Amino acid sequence: MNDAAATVRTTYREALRAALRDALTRDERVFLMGEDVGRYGGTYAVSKGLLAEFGDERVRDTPLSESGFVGAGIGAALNGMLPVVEVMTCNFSLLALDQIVNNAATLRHMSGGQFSIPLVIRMATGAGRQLAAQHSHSFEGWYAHIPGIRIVTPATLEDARGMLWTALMDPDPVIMFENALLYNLEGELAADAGPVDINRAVVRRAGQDLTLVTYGGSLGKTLAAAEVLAAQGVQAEVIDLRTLRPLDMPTVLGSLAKTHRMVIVDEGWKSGSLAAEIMARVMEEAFFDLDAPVARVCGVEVPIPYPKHLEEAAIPQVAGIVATALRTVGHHA
Amino acid sequence: MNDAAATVRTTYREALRAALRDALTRDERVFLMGEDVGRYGGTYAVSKGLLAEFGDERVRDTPLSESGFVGAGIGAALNGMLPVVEVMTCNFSLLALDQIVNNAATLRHMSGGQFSIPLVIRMATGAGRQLAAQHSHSFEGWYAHIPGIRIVTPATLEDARGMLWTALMDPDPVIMFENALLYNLEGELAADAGPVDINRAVVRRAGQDLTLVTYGGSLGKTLAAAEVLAAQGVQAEVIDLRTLRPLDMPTVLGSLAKTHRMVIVDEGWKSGSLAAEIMARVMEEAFFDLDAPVARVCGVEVPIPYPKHLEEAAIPQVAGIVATALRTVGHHA
Amino acid sequence: MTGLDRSGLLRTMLRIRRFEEKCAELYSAGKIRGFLHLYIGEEAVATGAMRALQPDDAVLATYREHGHALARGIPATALMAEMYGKYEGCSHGRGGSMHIFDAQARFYGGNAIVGGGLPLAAGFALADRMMRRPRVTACFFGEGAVAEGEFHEALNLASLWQLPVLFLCENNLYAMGTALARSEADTDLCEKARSYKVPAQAVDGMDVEAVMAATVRAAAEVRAGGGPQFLEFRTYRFRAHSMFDPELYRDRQEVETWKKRCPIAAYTRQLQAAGGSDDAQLAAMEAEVAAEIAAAVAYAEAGSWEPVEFLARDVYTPRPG
Amino acid sequence: MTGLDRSGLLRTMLRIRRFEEKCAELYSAGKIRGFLHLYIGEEAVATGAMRALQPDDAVLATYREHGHALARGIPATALMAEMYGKYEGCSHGRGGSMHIFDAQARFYGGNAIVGGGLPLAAGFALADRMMRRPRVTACFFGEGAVAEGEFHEALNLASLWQLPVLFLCENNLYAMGTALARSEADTDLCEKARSYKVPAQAVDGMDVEAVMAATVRAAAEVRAGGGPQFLEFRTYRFRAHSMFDPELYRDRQEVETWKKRCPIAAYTRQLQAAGGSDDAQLAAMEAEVAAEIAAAVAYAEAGSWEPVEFLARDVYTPRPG
Ligand SMILES: Cc1ncc(C[n+]2csc(CCOP(=O)(O)OP(=O)(O)O)c2C)c(N)n1
Ligand SMILES: Cc1ncc(C[n+]2csc(CCOP(=O)(O)OP(=O)(O)O)c2C)c(N)n1
Ligand SMILES: [Mg+2]
Ligand SMILES: [Mg+2]
Repeated sequence: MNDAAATVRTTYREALRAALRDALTRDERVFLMGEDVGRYGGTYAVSKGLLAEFGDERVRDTPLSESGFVGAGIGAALNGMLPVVEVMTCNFSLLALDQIVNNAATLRHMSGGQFSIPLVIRMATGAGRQLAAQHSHSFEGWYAHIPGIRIVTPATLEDARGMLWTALMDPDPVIMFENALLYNLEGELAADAGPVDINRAVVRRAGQDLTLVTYGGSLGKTLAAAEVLAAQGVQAEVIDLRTLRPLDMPTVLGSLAKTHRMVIVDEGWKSGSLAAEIMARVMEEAFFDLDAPVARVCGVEVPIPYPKHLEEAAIPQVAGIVATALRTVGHHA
Repeated sequence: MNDAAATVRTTYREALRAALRDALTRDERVFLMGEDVGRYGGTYAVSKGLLAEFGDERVRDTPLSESGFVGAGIGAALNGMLPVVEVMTCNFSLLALDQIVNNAATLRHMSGGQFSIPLVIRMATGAGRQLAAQHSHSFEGWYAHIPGIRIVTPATLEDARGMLWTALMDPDPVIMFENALLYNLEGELAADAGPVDINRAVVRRAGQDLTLVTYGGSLGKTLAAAEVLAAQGVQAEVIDLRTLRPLDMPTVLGSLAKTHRMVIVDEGWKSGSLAAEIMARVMEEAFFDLDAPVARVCGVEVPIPYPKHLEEAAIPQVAGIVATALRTVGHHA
Repeated sequence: MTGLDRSGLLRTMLRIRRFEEKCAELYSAGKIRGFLHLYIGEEAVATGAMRALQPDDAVLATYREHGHALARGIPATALMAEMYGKYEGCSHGRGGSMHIFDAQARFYGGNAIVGGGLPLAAGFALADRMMRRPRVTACFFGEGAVAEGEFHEALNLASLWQLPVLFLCENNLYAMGTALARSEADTDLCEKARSYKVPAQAVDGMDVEAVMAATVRAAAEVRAGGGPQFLEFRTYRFRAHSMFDPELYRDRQEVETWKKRCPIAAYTRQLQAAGGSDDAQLAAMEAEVAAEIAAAVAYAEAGSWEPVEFLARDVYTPRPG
Repeated sequence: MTGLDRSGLLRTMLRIRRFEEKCAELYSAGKIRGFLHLYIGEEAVATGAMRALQPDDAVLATYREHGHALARGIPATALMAEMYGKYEGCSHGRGGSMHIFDAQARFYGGNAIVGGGLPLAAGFALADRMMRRPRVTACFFGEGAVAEGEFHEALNLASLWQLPVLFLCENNLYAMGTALARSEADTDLCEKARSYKVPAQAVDGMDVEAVMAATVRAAAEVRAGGGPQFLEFRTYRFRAHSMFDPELYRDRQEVETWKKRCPIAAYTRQLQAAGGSDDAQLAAMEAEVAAEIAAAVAYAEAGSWEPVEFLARDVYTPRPG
């Protein structure tokens, strides 16, 4: 009975939990560690129930010590484990950045290639829940500047279910950014869903008039914008980057070679954004493919404010994506 | 006797020290705080002698607690002081990043504009002294992603002498990145040199064939490359950005409007570099001015290695700048 | 404690309690959004401690700071408007529940990074010390923050430099779902402070007069130039950590036991027993507080939304020219 | 301590001393570049402490780690090649003086971030504990690191989870130019460890046998599952912090007084007095050590430079396919 069409209804949160359960079951070297992952059930309830299932050695509540327990994750990975470290939100991860940059990302190269650090760090990212300036930022694009780590951003149920194991099998540190608005995303997932490739970007919608490049929490909005555009006769191709470091430029440029126009949607602050990097790569590698300048729809450069209307205005929305896309297809070089 | 030509021979280090002395003298709210700024005389000897001159209240050695004393600087600025906080190198500043991003950069906006934080943080940056992977990185471009702070990068004696006071008079947090290779830079400085504007980029060399954009430790190499290019008949205009956030795009684009070609030289790692941001801005604001794609010469994406030949290979050098510039002027759109 | 304003203490605790009960209601109604951390059960701490402070002292608190804001004198109107995110809020609505600021009250947050206020507090005190101002900086934080490196760095700095900081630890036994014993190898928090040579005292945080007495004493020592002091207030939050918390990590029984020690009920009984207040007075106080809260809600409801065009204001300070 | 290999202890200290004296020379000659932090004066600590470890224990150290590397058994040849930045170095030359690594010796740095190795050490020990391996993780750090938040977080984690870490604090009284009393409100470092319930002992770091005895005892307790231990070794660096340090912050007199307690001279006298070694034996040892160092220099000189095309290797682990 290999029914490829058999699916189950699930959520992004449950898919992440299934991935954690799967990893904890598959390999005794795997353990989950972080603030309130155990008794509380995880701030975003991702790990709910896992403590009861796997015990408090392997589902390990930590003190509030981001630098301490992230560093301990690095040490444990160096010493043979496959740790999954949860940092509640990427905002708090700044407290652990020294360990991430100066140790996790650096030890392998600096030691002449003697060590691998098969560590996965998971963190929530993004705005949209009115949590204001110290809980809402999007640092995944910023982290993508650092050599020695890999950045993944699951945006679908498949990726929420499948990226963790692949990331754990990756010999180097992988940081997984989970957009907090996605946790409640609901849909159908193949009953036999399992690990997925994390090397390639994926075309989530085909089109020939322009390429919309995005990832993570903005994928849904970008797909919605593509529908609005379609109603106006513009067929957008939507690319989900999935991995922000290293970037899969062949997929991005392949689409551009077809559409000649591109808009990038990125919740991070505009200056120095991941969107800027993609624009730079296009400039370097595909300048003569362009029929119009690449445009970007990014986060406004402000700490995210609390009120709904200001928060919405601070990050990419469907209307802004559509307007920018229309301006871009209106251009003729 | 207002002799505008009167100059003194000095170094970048001495110019910084003169600026500190000047600030400490001018305003009793100014104080200098950091690891070994006092008795040791500063890791890079910038503050040598100031302890004897101003006493240990105002030239304050701190324990090794980057997050603690940077946070204390923020608090002191909120409470009426004008602190100058020295973090030995930007590599160590990652330990204080939570305080910088979540407090210094954020408190004003998040409180509805009730507070200003007139804090200056100084840090050494850059490679070139064979200090290897945990002491050699260039994070100024990366910091420039953060709204709420200003980033300045003195590259000349005038700026070393003049930026500090202007930065202290700025009501918001300013981070000053001092490229460690510049400390010994020697030259003539106007005897009456004082505060300088920090709002504008400056054309350090005029030319019409292409624009070279750079800042900080790469300015000297870029000017040297311009000389090599001139010998080959290519007149490069060299722009020193001086302030990385906010960017003075009018000056950059003004030059591009004349030369139509641009190369950016930036010691930071290439992906997600400041160079990428400038390329994105050019794409957005001056795409049709370009006769060739903007190119960049950046740091190779590796932790900086110890041996001289590898370290040199890891960061921009004159030959690479020249080669990229020649490729860029060879291009015709 | 002669001349002690007992009814004032009771009133402040009651204002906090009723304000937050209303907030919980408004949260269910969707008027308040984001995270809402209630202080219910812990009112004696902010109420008693704040009495030791002068107007030009500075206060730093956490994301669980409505009580501190009210006790410090931020009007319930501006506070409630902030909870709504209205422009008339004390942070112009930008901060919300976790980011209460008020320059006039010298109330500097409202910090949602656990431990994030501790280094700031050392800096506030450093400024006062350098300027020879006899001021105190009061820094409130939960026992969970003690595990953060920032706690250690701030206590060491403050003690090393003899800075006028009052470290006020609200030990409510849990950091979200993590019991103190699961977060600290040594659960004696005063010992930890003493390892930085900071004088430390544990205080019954359910007894408003005990809180006040200890804080008055400690603040006087700090103000006199004796360096920092550490107080641990043993208290308990009666409600969930935030509105999302299913409270899987503690027994209902434990909660019920602590609720019997409700600081407001206890203090009311105490005042009644001492003949200091009768039922009519209490009813009048309840009515006044209810009116204040109702006015605050009305003020918030009537408030405006910050124009979206203002979004990028105040990232930087406007400068002349 | 019957069967104690006294001459081995002396030899290791001597190897470290002569190796570093040669490094200082090579630094002046421009063969070694960057920062060079000498351990001269502190040899008894690494020498004595390392004797308590087994081959499958892990060692983490700082940027002042040549002594630890030699005592742990990294060959002088590979170490000297690393000092030169040659491909034959133990980190293929990429790390240099501050970043000595050797997977086979289970020597994990060589960390140039003060305090940066402390959380790693907790993680190493966590892995061993979870895997029920009776191993010890030895983490060396200077007294300056005690002020960093990471110290606090790592000690708390290790104690809370009863992890098999040996915290080995090298108290040489200065962190660059900052004397301990200017960096710690409480200069009793053992007290600080005890505030995390970590058993702590101060040891004369100039006495190699005392260091060894204390570490053997502590390591045995750690290995037996007793949780972490903290040892403070009181020692002194005879040389400047690094080759750039003008030493403005301490008296020559103080340095001279400590030099009289040179661990190598003292131990030599002790062995001679006990009749354990005579002049001829000592001369032979010196000659052997000199030969070893000369061979190391020759090896480094003969070494090659990593091809520049390899620059971007090892940022990521090569993967199949
Ligand atoms: C640095 C950081 N880590 C984690 C969090 C998430 N978080 C918010 S409140 C909290 C518990 C704090 O407990 P405690 O300090 O005891 O204060 P309480 O909530 O009990 O008043 C946690 C873990 C945070 N806000 N900041
Ligand atoms: C996080 C960090 N801050 C500052 C420095 C600069 N620095 C290098 S060594 C040192 C002194 C450390 O002193 P200690 O821990 O006592 O070790 P010692 O050098 O005495 O062996 C300092 C401040 C650094 N490397 N890392
Ligand atoms: Mg608590
Ligand atoms: Mg020391």
